[in-house]
Amino acid sequence: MATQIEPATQTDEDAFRAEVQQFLADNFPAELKGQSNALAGVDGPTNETPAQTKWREAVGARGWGTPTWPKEYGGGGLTKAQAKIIDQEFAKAGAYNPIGGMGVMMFGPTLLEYGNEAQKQEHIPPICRGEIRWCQGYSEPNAGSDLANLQTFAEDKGDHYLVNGQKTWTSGGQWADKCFAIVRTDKSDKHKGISFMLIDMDTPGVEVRPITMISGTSPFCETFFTDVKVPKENLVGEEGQGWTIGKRLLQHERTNISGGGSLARLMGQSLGDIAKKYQPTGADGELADAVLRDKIADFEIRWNSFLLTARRAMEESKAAGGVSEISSVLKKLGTKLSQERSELLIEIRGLQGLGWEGDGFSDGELGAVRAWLFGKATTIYGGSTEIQNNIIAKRVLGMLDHQ
Amino acid sequence: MATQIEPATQTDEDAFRAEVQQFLADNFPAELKGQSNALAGVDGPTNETPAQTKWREAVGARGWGTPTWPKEYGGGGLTKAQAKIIDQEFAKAGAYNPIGGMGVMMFGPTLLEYGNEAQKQEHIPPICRGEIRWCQGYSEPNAGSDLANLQTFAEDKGDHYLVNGQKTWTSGGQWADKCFAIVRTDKSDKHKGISFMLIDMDTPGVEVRPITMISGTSPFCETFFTDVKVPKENLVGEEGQGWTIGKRLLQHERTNISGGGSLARLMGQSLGDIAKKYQPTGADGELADAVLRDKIADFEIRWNSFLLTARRAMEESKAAGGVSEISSVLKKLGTKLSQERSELLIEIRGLQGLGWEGDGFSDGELGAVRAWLFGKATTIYGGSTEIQNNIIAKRVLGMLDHQ
Amino acid sequence: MAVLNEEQEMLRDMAREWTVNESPVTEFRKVRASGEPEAFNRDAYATMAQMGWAGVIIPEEHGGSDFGFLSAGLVVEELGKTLTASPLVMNTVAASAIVLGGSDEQKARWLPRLASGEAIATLAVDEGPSHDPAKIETSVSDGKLSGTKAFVHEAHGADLFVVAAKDGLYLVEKGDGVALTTRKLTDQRSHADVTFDGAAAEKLANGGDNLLDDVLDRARVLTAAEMLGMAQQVFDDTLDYLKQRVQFNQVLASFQALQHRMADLFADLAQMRSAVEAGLQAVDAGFGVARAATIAKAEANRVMHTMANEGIQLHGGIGMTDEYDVGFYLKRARVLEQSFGSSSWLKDRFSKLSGY
Amino acid sequence: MAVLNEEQEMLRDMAREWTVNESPVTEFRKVRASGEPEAFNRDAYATMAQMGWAGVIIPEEHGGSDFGFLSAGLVVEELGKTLTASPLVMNTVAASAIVLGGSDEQKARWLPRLASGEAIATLAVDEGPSHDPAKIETSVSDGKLSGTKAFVHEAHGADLFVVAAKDGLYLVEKGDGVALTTRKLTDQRSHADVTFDGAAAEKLANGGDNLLDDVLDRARVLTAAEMLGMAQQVFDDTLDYLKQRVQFNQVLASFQALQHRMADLFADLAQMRSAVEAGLQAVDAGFGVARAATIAKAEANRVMHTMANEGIQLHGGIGMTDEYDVGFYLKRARVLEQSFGSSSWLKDRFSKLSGY
Repeated sequence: MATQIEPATQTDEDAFRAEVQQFLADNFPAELKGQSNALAGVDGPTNETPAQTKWREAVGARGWGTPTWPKEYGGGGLTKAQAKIIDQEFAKAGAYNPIGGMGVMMFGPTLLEYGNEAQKQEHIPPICRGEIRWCQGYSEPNAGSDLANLQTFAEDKGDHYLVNGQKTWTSGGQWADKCFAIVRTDKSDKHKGISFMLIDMDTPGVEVRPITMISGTSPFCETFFTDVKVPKENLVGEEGQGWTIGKRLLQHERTNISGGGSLARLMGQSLGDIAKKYQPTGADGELADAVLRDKIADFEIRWNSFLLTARRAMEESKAAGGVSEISSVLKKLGTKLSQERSELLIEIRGLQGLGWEGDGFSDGELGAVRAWLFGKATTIYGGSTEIQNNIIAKRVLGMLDHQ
Repeated sequence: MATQIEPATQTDEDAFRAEVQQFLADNFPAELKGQSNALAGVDGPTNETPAQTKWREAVGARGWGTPTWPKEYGGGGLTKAQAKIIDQEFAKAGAYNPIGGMGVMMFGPTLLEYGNEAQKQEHIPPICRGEIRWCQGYSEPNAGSDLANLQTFAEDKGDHYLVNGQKTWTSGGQWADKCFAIVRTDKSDKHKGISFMLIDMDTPGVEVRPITMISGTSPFCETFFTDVKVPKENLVGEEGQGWTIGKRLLQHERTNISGGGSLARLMGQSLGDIAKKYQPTGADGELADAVLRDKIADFEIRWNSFLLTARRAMEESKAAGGVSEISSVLKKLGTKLSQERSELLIEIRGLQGLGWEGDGFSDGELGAVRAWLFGKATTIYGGSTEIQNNIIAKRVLGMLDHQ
Repeated sequence: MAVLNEEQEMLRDMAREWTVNESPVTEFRKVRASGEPEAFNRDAYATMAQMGWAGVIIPEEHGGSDFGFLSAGLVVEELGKTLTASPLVMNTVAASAIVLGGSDEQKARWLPRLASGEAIATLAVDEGPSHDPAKIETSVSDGKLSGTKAFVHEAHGADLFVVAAKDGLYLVEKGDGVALTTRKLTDQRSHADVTFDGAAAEKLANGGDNLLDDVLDRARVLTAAEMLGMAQQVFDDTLDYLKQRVQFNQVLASFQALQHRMADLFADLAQMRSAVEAGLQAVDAGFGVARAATIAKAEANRVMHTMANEGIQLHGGIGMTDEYDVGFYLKRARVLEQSFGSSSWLKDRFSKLSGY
Repeated sequence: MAVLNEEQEMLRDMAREWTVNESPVTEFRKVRASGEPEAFNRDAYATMAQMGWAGVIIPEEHGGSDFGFLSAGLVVEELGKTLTASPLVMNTVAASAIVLGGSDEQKARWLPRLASGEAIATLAVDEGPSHDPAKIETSVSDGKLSGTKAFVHEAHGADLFVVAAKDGLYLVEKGDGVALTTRKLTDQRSHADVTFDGAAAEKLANGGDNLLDDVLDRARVLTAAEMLGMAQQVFDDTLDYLKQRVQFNQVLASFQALQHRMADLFADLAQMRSAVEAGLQAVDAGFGVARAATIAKAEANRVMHTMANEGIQLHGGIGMTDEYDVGFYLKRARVLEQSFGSSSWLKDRFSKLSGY
């Protein structure tokens, strides 16, 4: 029986941990310690240094940036327990995961589920190696929360589709190599007329125009398609299955936005500790402003119970299998709490917490301001809070439609 | 020209003030100082003491309980400025206005506007003398916020109507002499089939059953009408005009619930002063619990700006004439704030603020608990907050219906 | 819902079945109508004890099942749903004090009787109307305890009081030197000011310096569990009502403004459940108890407060009547909110525990 | 809207016409694009002064119209609606300090120039990033003032600083001993840390012990008036947007959940307007100023905070773009919220004024 067990699980935990440590010692450039790189997020271009390239290639070659994805497509083929060990050891060494972006967070898992063999062979390995950047072609000027209203049309031309229309909020569109998009292939049915397809961003007729946000950054684009030829083999699933596939992908997005991706990053930073750097403290080291202290505790308690809720959802969905129905609740709560946190930071710092630029502000202070402003989007994109409320009321609570 | 001026305004303010003072000296029994009596509210029976009777009759004879109502129907025929003087002088003397109840607050003003001469002659004087108690026959088990859905039917029998049906939330129904009711006279039109009529509570076929509330009190009844004969002359306005008249009356109700009636009573009592009796104070007499102090200030600031809003609405509506469109805003804000105040009182008093009965609690503490519980109704009756929100959105802001 | 083991699932199912069938809110109405100050049904409590619920956190050697606090919380949550009036929560908390701090003799003497329901115990800490364990004046000299405890829960039915004095926790039996003054609160349950006037007292000498805090944390998580059941029930009842009640020719559940409020409440309830279950689990794990219990009770206070108010408002007029149950939840909710830590007290403690 | 007299109505109408036609938000965009640290259009300010707006609270004998603060607030509200960048608020506040506390010579020297727009003044009080007039270290000896003031509004354009020192308010002209360090905030307006190093200072010797408080209260009500205009505009723009934007085949305005949120905002805005107008009127009446100004700014903070957030949220994605105006209101709102009293500071003051 033992020979039936997957190779990865033959190594016991300690041995695997040692393997990871050795890998880090061999491959992680010391100069990158404590850094991260932009491919993991959606904003900013990647101008890799040689060390960064080396590190990305090393991790990509092992598939360890996507540790639980199948080995046959370039993933790590590892168990969740092993993936956790990689996380832990990378964190200890101050090493970042250089393989990220929308390909890893959203598109990859969806393609693994719905793509055909040829598509998986073609698209998954470059994601695992961090060579390709994907962007999302969902929203349109008149199809935001109401995605089913999308108008971008893909006309059947025999061996290819001819795509015309406009997308907006294309994350990182100006830096992306490829775009996963939902488009209309049939104008007669709102939902069943939608298909999911993959579009090369350098195809003639694709144009992007970055959008400046209130935070001053431009992580999104408007994307225009004019007679763009998309080969038939770039259709994922069947024609008309785009709504189903597209929604599935959104569940992955929601889980990420709600904090799945950023929980670990935020957990360590207590607002109370930050406040103590800006505000006077009393004899026992407590914040002298009792009202502010109460507000911070109020927030931190709710934040903790949100983290507990995220953990509980994970445990329950593990038991039940698949993405939890509670993802709407987590998205709604997590984004609201993150926004509250940003507002509290301003209250703690006063005008020092509202700096736009200049030497008078630390990088952390300026970053917090940009994050405060950009964070206003988290309750809008990935299904606005209003949409999540509709989903909770109708699908989870069984309240009828208001029509 | 001077001879054309109304008698009341011939007296200048000081003279009138002196007249009121003299009246008080002559008529107000010292033993009633600081008391009030139940007819002014909607809850509880009136078992008048001889002194209370004497005082009611004295005020009623002058029409000073309804000072601005026309003299010909038993009102005071006074100006608003004079009415204010009465208020002030009564308050100074610790004297209550013994003329109150739903007749004064809601029914009287409406009848003065829509009633015919005979109806006004019959019904207004007893209200001015505080002799008759009115109750409201509006809500039904299936017509609460959706009043137009009412089913109580008044069948035309020539010289009278035959009324059958059930009303609920009849305020003080068990103590009332008469009821102003909206009933259906035409089943074919939801709104135009409604009429406004007056029903004697001692007519055969009228039965009341008090409803016990969560506060332990029973200020409301279910009222059952079984083949109740109502003379035709008790119809107010035209048949089918009941919706218009009934809504008008609700505007008076709303203004009263929102605080028009109780503003003066509440204004003097600062939560901060109450808190200082229950909570430790610091060196400067300030509340030692800075968080509670902040909460109280937060409430008191919003309460003050509500009072300012009520005053502004009055000034503006005086300029514009008639009941202000902002009455929905005042109702919504005033009721919410009163509820918040009750909750804050509990927080200030701890378990001492949650007493149900017993010597361990002062009358003030017990009264506050009952008021807290009963006060939950203020955002439900008189048009719930949800209904007010609909009114504001649709009528004031011009947002379309969701159908 | 936390992932449960088989024993826990059985226990919860049994509790659910019993409360729904044998102890619906009509049973609480009977208790209220009886007007007895102890305010619970002795027969029902005997049955509960027979089912083992009084001994869930008591070691097997002393007649309990030692299932732990998560298990006790499951039972208490179900009792909370139907507002079952019983001294179970307080008895469990008082028993935990003996488990943590009692001598072998004290354990042997009391725990079997508390587990079997033969005797009932409660906890007496606060001396004013707001929770404040730092302000205790009660003192003991020569084995005689004197002081007055305010608003002691389940005082009337108690045979044994676990009493906080300046220098620790003491066991005091009812009887000489123990006098009760009933304090009837909105929840119509048993509360009394208890005056100890030189009452015979035995110290709980083990359990260390943090014994009082440890016991209070157990009171917090179990109270939070009761509130969780109450909040869940108010939510479920309200949702049912909205799905049935028709206004303007539509069921209320179809109005988007109400849908979004229910979505808010649902999210709040999810947070409350996570916090409460984590509090109970922390007690069982013996790790991070103070912090987890503080979060549990704070979230219970916050969510139950809103849930009770929204429950009334969304029920409309009928929710205001004594005939409907929702008002009872409101009236119990505020009493529990003020017990063993108001929100403001809990936030102060959380700040201290977090070092700011 | 308060009941206005004819002069006030004319003033408001004129301000409304000018801002809508001559100073829409595109004008603020130009100011921002220019990158000048003083961050306002000198020509526009000259026009405003010509229209008499810089002298609304200045006595007629010194070149003003003496219309009072309610009138000044009407103008400032209109300027707030279109985010018109100008030193008008700060100049008015600084002028009020001279009106209240200046000698005849000081008045004669400065007020006509401030009223005509020939010179610009501002107020420098706080020495840290949060408003706290009780913490002033700046001191004067031998007519030389030294100290550093933080985040002084409209510092770059100011010819004259009204500076709070330990023992009172002083006039300091720009020039020797006055150095600015630009502090660029989210609102892209003029803010600077101003260091006074032995700068020549003249005391405002009249006005009594409460001069600083009196002047700050004027800053509070005028800032609140600016916020009122901003909140009104965000509300109006959001309502317009909801009435136009179609989703799920319906205009957004038809969704009940959004209708109820707009009803909440409308009620909030009504409260804010009442509080702000009462604050301005109290200054004119000279009665209950401290209390009314505290309420005005506290309500302005509260409502503007929510209005800005809801404005963005209800605009959806486009509200997040620099191309739309609503983000500018958010970025200005927080700066004003933190200036001349955060909500927490104002509530503390209100408690003190109320004796608890």
